[in-house]
Amino acid sequence: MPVPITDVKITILTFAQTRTQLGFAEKTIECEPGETPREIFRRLAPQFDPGKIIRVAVNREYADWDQPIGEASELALIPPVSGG
Amino acid sequence: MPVPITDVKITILTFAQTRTQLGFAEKTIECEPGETPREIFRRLAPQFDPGKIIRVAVNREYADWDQPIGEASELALIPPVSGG
Amino acid sequence: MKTRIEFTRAPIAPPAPDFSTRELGARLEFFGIVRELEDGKKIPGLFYEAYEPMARSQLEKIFQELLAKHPCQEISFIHRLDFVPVGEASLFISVLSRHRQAALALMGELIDRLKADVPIWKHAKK
Amino acid sequence: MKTRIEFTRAPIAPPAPDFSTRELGARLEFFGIVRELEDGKKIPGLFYEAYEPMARSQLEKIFQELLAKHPCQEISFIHRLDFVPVGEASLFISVLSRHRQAALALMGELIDRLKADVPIWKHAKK
Repeated sequence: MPVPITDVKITILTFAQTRTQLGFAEKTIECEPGETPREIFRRLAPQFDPGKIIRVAVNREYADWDQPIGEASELALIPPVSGG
Repeated sequence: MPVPITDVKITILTFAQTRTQLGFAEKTIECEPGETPREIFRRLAPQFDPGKIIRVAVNREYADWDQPIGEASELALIPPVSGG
Repeated sequence: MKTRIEFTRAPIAPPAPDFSTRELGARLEFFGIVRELEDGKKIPGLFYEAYEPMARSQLEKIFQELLAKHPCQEISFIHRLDFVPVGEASLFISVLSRHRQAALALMGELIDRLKADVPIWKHAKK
Repeated sequence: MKTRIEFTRAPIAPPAPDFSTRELGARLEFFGIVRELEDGKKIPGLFYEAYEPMARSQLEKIFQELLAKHPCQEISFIHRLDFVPVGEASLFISVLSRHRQAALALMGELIDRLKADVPIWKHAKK
């Protein structure tokens, strides 16, 4: 008997120009563990294209746009950094 | 008619271990412009051998042991430096 | 090995160095200062924001990588956030080590890594 | 381009940085600290002596050579002489520049040149 897929609550964070592009700083949504960051953002903001410049962090680590998020609880858009 | 060779007064300075080796910190002596630092020190301290380690400074610039001193007024022994 | 990471909204006050091991021969400090011209325009200052928990974990990871290559005894890292006026420090890093070469090498690579991978951003406008 | 050379018999007091051009993005400071062990033996401190006029002219020459390779706006150099206790600075160098790379490169080469060519000596005993 297949185990039912349980949705996970995930917090989405945006920074710098991605905050303006997406129109929010933080949002909590439900996702499936099999979803990838790319799929989640496509669903959340169909007009948004990370291109090759914007990275994604899953649980505060740089991650692959096309790797399922699993049990992650935090997803963040990381536009090119400019600290220092 | 040859110009007579006038002796020049030159101050000799020693530092670090060369001060112990030569037994003085500063001494003013008379030299001929044609003398080289090597000849001056051979005359002043026959037992002293600069070897390849001790450099000589003429008028506060590193100089050649075998270059005549000319009108220089200061001659210094520069053992390996260790500032910092 | 001691490391310290601080994000502050106040002017940066460099910590007093700790030479208690008495075996540290070199202390290197870097201040990143806000310049008056940004992309050719005069500005009063810059705004900085950070994804702070990730910035901390990235920095810790970078510190460990760099310390394995360049033996140093202490790294202090302070980044100011929000508005930083022109002429004031947005960044302070100090490195203590036995020998200067390790401190200089670590400092250079740390700033390069900061500017490539640590989620901190500057803006001319809030 | 501003350069400053100081020899002092008192504890080193780093000069306040001058950012009046408002175009200097990087300030790098190096402190050389007297370590407790010299050639494996515990010491209370080190004695430093310098051939001061030659050290100054050598340093000026080295500064000009290095500034031609690594554009920086200011170098301050302070060396302490006579007795320097363990844990205190015998050397302070600060470099101000537009960009960090020039300051880091200049600092590294300056200390190398200091240790090779500038007539300053340390001794365990007076």
